[in-house]
Amino acid sequence: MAELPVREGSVLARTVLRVTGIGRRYAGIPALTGVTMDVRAGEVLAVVGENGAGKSTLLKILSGVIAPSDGVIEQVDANGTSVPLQMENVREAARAGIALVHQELNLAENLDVAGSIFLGREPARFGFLKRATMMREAREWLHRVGLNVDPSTQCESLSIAQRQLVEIAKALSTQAKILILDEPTSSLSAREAARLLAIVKVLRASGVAIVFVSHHLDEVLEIADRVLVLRDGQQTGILNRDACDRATIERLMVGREIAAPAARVLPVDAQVRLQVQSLQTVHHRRHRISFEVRAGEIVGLAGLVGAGRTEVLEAIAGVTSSAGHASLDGIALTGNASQRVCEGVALVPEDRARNGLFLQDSVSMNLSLAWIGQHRQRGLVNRQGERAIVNHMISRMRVQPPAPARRVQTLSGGNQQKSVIGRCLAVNPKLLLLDEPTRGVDVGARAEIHAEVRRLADTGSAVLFASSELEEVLMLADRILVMHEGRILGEFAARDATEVAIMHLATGGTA
Amino acid sequence: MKKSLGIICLFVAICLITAIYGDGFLTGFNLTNLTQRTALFSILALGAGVVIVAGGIDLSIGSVVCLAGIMTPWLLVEHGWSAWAVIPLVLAMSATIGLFHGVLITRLRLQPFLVTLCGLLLYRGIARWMTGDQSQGFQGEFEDVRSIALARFDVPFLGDYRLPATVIPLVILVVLIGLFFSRTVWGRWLLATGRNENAARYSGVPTAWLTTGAYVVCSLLAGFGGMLFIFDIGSAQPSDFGNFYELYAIAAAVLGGCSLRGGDANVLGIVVGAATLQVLRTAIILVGLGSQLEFAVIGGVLLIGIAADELVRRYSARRAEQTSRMQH
Amino acid sequence: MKKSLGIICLFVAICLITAIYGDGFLTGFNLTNLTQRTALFSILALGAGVVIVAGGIDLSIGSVVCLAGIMTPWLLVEHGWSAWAVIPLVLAMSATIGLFHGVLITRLRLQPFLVTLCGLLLYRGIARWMTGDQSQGFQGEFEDVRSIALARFDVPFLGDYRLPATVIPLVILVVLIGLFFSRTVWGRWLLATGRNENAARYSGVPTAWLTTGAYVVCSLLAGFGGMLFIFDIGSAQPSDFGNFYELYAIAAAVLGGCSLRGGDANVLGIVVGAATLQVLRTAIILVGLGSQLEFAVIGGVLLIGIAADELVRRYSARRAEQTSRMQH
Amino acid sequence: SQGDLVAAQKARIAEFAKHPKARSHVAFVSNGVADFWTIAKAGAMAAGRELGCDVTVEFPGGGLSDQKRMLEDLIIRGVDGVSVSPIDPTNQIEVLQLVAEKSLLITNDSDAPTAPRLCYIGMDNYIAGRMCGELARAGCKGGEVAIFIGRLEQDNAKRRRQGFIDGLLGRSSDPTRYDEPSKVISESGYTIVGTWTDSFDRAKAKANIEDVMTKHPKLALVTGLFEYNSTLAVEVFKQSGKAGKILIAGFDEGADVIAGIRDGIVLGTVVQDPYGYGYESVKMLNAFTKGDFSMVPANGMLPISARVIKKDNVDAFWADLKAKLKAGKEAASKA
Ligand SMILES: Nc1ncnc2c1ncn2[C@@H]1O[C@H](COP(=O)(O)OP(=O)(O)OP(=O)(O)O)[C@@H](O)[C@H]1O
Ligand SMILES: Nc1ncnc2c1ncn2[C@@H]1O[C@H](COP(=O)(O)OP(=O)(O)OP(=O)(O)O)[C@@H](O)[C@H]1O
Ligand SMILES: [Mg+2]
Ligand SMILES: [Mg+2]
Repeated sequence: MAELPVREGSVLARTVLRVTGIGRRYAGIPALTGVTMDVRAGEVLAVVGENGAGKSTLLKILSGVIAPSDGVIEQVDANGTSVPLQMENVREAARAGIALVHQELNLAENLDVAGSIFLGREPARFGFLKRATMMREAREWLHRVGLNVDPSTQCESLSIAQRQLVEIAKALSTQAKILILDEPTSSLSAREAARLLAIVKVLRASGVAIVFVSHHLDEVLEIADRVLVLRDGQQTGILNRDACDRATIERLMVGREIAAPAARVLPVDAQVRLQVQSLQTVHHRRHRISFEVRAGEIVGLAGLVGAGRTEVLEAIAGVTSSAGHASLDGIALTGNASQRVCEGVALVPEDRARNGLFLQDSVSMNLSLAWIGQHRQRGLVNRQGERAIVNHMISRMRVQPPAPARRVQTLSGGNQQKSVIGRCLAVNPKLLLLDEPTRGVDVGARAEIHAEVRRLADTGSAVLFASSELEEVLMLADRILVMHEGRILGEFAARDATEVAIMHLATGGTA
Repeated sequence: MKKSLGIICLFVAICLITAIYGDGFLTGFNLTNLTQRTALFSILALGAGVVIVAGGIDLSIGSVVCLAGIMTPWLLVEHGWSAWAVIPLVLAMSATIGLFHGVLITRLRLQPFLVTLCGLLLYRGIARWMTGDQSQGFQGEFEDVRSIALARFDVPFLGDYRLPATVIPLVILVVLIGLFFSRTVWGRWLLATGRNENAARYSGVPTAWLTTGAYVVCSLLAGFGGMLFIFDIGSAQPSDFGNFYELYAIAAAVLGGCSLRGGDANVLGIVVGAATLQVLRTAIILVGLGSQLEFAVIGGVLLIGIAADELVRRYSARRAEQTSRMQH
Repeated sequence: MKKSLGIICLFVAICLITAIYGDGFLTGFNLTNLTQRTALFSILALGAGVVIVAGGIDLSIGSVVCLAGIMTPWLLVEHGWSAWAVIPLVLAMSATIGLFHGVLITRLRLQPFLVTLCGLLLYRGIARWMTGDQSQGFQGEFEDVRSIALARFDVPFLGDYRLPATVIPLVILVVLIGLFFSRTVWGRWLLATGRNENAARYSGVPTAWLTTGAYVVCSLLAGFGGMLFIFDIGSAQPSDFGNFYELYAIAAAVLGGCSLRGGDANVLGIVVGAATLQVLRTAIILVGLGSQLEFAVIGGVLLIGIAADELVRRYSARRAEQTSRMQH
Repeated sequence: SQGDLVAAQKARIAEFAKHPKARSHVAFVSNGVADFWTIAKAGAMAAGRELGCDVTVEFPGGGLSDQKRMLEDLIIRGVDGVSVSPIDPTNQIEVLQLVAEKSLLITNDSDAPTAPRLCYIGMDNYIAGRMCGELARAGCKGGEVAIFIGRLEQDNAKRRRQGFIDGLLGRSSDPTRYDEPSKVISESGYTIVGTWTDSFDRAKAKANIEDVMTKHPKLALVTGLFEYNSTLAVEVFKQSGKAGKILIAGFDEGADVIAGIRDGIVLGTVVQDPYGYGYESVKMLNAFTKGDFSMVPANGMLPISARVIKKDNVDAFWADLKAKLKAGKEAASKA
């Protein structure tokens, strides 16, 4: 069946890559088994599955980052003849016209944006860089992905979302025949994400084969021509576009229904827990921010990339310097991050690889780091308690696989995120700050994380979170603050908020 | 334990070879000497290890050994101070040096390599200037104070092996540092800081304090070690006392399994690493190779040792992979 | 340029102070000597810089200087070989040493610190063993070969300042390495590799080759430098020739703005860094401070210099922030 | 105590008289690594070959602690006698006592009068320094003088420097006198502008000479009290066109210094007899193991005096040294 060209829109969808029985084991334990599929030109193949289902593993194999333990990958040319690919490394894959955008960011931060885009493929004559050409072309690609920075900016000074866009520009600029995107939208806000989807559509129309991973089923439903569903490393089905609907995909993915969140009832006049007055952050000194969060309240910060939400959260947590005044339960928050943690503040950082995780250490160490400080007994670690809380958090957060001794590096992206959130929830903070809490987390797990956050709020803690997904903001927040270029432009109660109204403010419109 | 298997094998192999091809390796006198030297260098290496765990490096160890070691007889003999004043003073000075490094590194965010390299030059320079380049020694006196390093205890059933007194502080330190890393919150946090300072800071670990503390401990142990060294040797020249000791200390720590990327602690491994270096140096004389070859042999054996360790590790990983694949 | 402003200021300040308080700083003779020494140490520091940019470290520089430097007269004088054979051979040997380091580091994935520390011991050991600890020199012969390092050129309008020949290879190296990092694709790749090896590898950069290349260049320059040193000095003793030169080289590179994190290249800064160290050493004699103070003064001045640099940088960052705020 | 240890060693030698050792094993330990010591090694090896005994020679490269370690390890190897050049005699009593306890101890090059050593083989560095100073005084009638020396910590270096100063200034002979290295001494027409050390870094030693020439453009004479200091002075003066203009009073027998004497740019040099130190040490220790104590003079010092080499005796000296070195090397390679 795969031999037959499939008509799809105006382009002939021809198979370019055939994958048969691909599997991968880590230290003997299978992460992926028996995936058989084909990748077709002019088609978007979405890969979906829960956290740890094996999506990234599959994509890394396709792009030569890791080698498969079993199976074959064949490249199929225009005549239908197939050549087995020996993809030992990335360069082989690049030669075969395959480009990958990694789930985790991978930029050499000392290079400028143009240098990062063209790293490994710089326009050159006799080894000498053609700088002007590079800048010009880089500017074009940046324009295409909608990133409005100068190509000579150092990557160091870009925000996460901007870096993600640079990575996307980099992949696009290879003009690959097969473009593989691992959760490209997870750190983008709605506007950039929409722009990316538009680009993907254009590429598809021009005959590029695209493999796309996302936990946002709306996106998947919007652009996918076919959907490959993985569960526990096994392929549970390939759905054609017409057979795709949310319920089917979710059933194949999870094997159970996802519970809808119960409605929350807020106490009417709870006391103010977090009070922020005239906060000035380093990169937005012009504006002063004031707001408050009450006990049991969940407040969401909405805004576009670079609106300054991360800075506000980090300033409250004390990890970056700021001017102004913040107090918790009437006691001023001064001092550095560690003092604030003692006073009951916890932060889930935006950049988990850099600021959240100890990648070479165990899940247990990552989960218990803050807890052991809070429950120390004359300076000693309460080791029994530690074991108990780790097991408790693993099951509460549904970290997969539930092995406390596993190195966090070997967990899938979503499970890494759960470990960071677990660490903060374990200490029952009085004020929980979350920055993009469910980045890279699957639908089911997201609901569970939301439930956990709500449970914390129900015990009287204050929660302040930032998210670039309006959907999440609307789902989780009791009250929404909209930020634009370092200012709070408006405020909504959750029940009054609409996506349109929020977007209007977030883009600088007036209330 | 598993992490230090490689270095333990290397250690045992060197001991065996020396015992077979050399003279008198297994005599009580030699084993006593080796114990003493291992204890002295281990104390430095433990300090180096603590800083390495914290993700830093301390190149000033040798110079702190020199300054502390030179100051002790200088104050006792030249200036006639009492030992009760000198020992606390020298230790306090060493700790202050560490504090100074720590503050420059954590507050001013200077590079540890550069700060401690300046320290390497500075403290030796101070020692040379203070003493006018004169060697300092106890001139046969202060037997009581020197017995801190020179006392030997008889051990039943071990023939003429006599346990050097320096083993006492070593054992105390190994136990304390071992417990620190495995049982205390700050030990855990120091490990975390070494692994990913940002992540540690974001989760509320007082990274600046801990890192500073690590430098204080390192310099303190270097100063303490320097004092024991001079008690042991009796005199020293400011221009070469302790030269390259930082490299021996760091090498012992790294051999013992502390990666320079930070976050790996292996206290027993450090001691075995220090012992390996000392046995190697002795082996060269006992086997009769000639002192010219000392450097070449130590360098060569270490290189072969670490390369073999890595190859064995890979091979066994591959074996494990294969057997588990067959089971599936 | 902006990055090296701090070190340039430090350099100018030291020169000024020495010119004011010392004797004869501005004589042609002194400036000629300083140029020569700066050129010699800069060549080592450039090599150290390349490895540091690649995110590594090379502690064996001093020992390679020793081995290459000792081998040259040993082969020429003791064994009577021709200079046409000796020079290529010694350079080839140095490059091979670098290749060896590179392969161990990239293929076996051993830690650079450990590998080159073993190298530090090994190559000096080989030099000592080869020569039986006998110092090697040209015994007044080979004037023609030695003129590679000893020739001086008259410069119009500069009085009795005479340009040392070693400036020629230095300038060539600075231009080549400068162009390499700023203009060539491989230079960029090396920069990327140094900062984030994974990112570079995922982009298809042959990181293993580049890193190996960096170690080859470093050892090659160390060997070349060693040869120039011995041409300049005339004789050397294997047990101490080149001791601690790796620290001087690394310090010059780091002072010049190459962070040990890797990925920062600043070729001119390296040369200024090396010059600063040399002027400092001379300043001690010209100002008449006495050799004992050398270490203390160099260490102290460097420490103050880097701390001041950091403080000024912070202060100006804050100023820039404030002015930009006012404009808004 | 001291006397007991000496007596005990003598008793052991008396014991050897009854049961002479068939093939003895003796050790020679230097105070550092230098050409001086390789010549001594040649002497020790040559003696070992002649007398049919095993000789181990060790050069401690890392100062006092290294020397201590090597002595301890040699004891473990069970050597019959040790000749050592103690780096810091006043402070090394314990380890020297240990050697005396377990083996037979003599000293060479620098003495340890308070240690239980049976004999000292060598010369007085103060006297050798004086010889060098007098050589300079004879060749240079006043002006600025600079002293270069590897390091000043060790006892023999201090004595040599003091001897040079006293000899140059024509002072009375008093080995206990001490002039601070940092002080400028102006006396009887000479100005000693300073003493510079280099910790054995030759590039630094060369830079020292150059920088002192910059600071003191009117230098009349320099002395290099360690071998390479003199060699480098020759080197630097040739390179900067000062050869013959600034005079050199040399120490030890560097090849360039010898050539400099022939060319007349070096006044002369004071040479010790390291070969003799090595040779006589081994010979004496070997005699001990046969129960023969007769080589030791009554005052416990076997003098091996220094000599001044000038233009008239330089060629004979050089030829003799070459021959000795060759013989020593052959002995070492056959051992
Ligand atoms: N280096 C490794 N060593 C051991 N196990 C690994 C390693 N890398 C991945 N795994 C395991 O492989 C499985 C699949 O991981 P993968 O990253 O492919 O998941 P994913 O579908 O991309 O999940 P997510 O949505 O969270 O990104 C996981 O169980 C993970 O723990
Ligand atoms: N280190 C930095 N250097 C320079 N500018 C910075 C730096 N960090 C942040 N900024 C700028 O500050 C602004 C606010 O950034 P912040 O990360 O707080 O925004 P955000 O609303 O959280 O958006 P994002 O979704 O990108 O995280 C952005 O314009 C960003 O470019
Ligand atoms: Mg993934
Ligand atoms: Mg953000």
